[in-house]
Amino acid sequence: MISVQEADFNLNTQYQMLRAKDNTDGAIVTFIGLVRDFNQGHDVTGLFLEHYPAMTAKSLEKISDRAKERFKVNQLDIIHRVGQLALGDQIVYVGVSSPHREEAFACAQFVMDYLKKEAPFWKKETRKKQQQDVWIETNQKDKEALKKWQ
Amino acid sequence: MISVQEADFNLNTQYQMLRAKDNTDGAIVTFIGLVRDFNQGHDVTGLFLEHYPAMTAKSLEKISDRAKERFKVNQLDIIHRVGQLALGDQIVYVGVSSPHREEAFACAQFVMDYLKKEAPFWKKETRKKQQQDVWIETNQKDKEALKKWQ
Amino acid sequence: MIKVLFFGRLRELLDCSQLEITDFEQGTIAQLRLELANKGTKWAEFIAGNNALAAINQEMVEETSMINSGDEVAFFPPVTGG
Amino acid sequence: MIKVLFFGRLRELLDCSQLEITDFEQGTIAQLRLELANKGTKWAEFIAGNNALAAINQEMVEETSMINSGDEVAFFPPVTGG
Repeated sequence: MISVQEADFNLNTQYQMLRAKDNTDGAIVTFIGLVRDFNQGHDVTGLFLEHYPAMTAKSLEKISDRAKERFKVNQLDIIHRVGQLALGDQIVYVGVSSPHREEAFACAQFVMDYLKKEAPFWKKETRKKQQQDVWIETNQKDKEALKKWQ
Repeated sequence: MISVQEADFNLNTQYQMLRAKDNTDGAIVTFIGLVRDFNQGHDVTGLFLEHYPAMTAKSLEKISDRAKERFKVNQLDIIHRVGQLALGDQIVYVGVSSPHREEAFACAQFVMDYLKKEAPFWKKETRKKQQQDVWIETNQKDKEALKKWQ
Repeated sequence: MIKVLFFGRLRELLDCSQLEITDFEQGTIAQLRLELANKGTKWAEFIAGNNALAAINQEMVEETSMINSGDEVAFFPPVTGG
Repeated sequence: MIKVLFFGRLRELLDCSQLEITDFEQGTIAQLRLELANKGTKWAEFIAGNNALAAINQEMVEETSMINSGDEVAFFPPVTGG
């Protein structure tokens, strides 16, 4: 399941979907990304998530397909939110079920690493004084994260 | 938070505890281990989890301390169940919050790898015919999983 | 005719979210960058740079990828979702 | 006096979950294994082997670790939790 949405999501609902009575499931890994305070002391109020609507779901599906080809997983779900978010809000969810924990962990990390490199979302930090809104820069770690999969 | 208990746990409750309004939290990783069917076709009904009561919490605390020393995480919670469990039941929970996803993923994996090597729990697969109950063997992958942390 | 979209910081810098090039027949991403660079100083500065990634029909592409009439091309900064 | 505990498959194989050795003063885990091996065939077979891990006072230990009077020693198979 892949979804790009403005609405919030609920981990419990997602988890119930993952625990779909497959007796070969031994491991479930979930990742949730939250809006955090990137620049302390700048009166950060939250983030605006811009995206490229025609491309986002397509891009996440491609990442999901590659992940499922590479790792032995039973289910893989991805949700990414767009629009205005406040500090502490949920941004992204990745949920994986698999017979083995190694595959579940690796699959969730693989999805996040590629999402951070390829999925067309852009974060703008919103501040109390509107004119100071600042686009978040890519960080070097995210650029290098893909190396481990190559 | 570390707990060894017979009672089931609830991911949603745990997640709410992890999202404790720390604005530096950017990533939450949860791992849940489930009772899976190890030996298909043997009328597996579940698992009995034996443990060494005086040692289990102590052992998990040691693993948790080592993990917190090594990874920059804000919170780390571990729950491990004992006693009789049915197919599909939850066995173990690891929840991590951290500013960065790499640290959150690594910390959860580190805890699971050491738990599988050091924490005094033993699984016995229970079958329909009581006399056929079978102790689960350690697998080679779990023995080798620690290498990546050394 | 091709449609060209801009996103994120790039959209703001160029003050343009979308434009159409009616007389575009066929060419590479690199060629389209050169053509867009003629639109002014900011265009020359921001479109030519390595920091504008490119997609054709919603797929990330290389500099040598061919654009055909009818395609939707997009330029955008390195992504920062997740 | 020391207390010795057995867990999991080992407890079942030895048909013993706990015993006390009253005249034990001091010695290594390896020495205790030898002493227990004298209790019979099964003991010789299962306690001597590498597949019985050892703990002293709830901490995993090595073969050369010293046991002192009053300690709680445990032997058990490789763990399989998680």
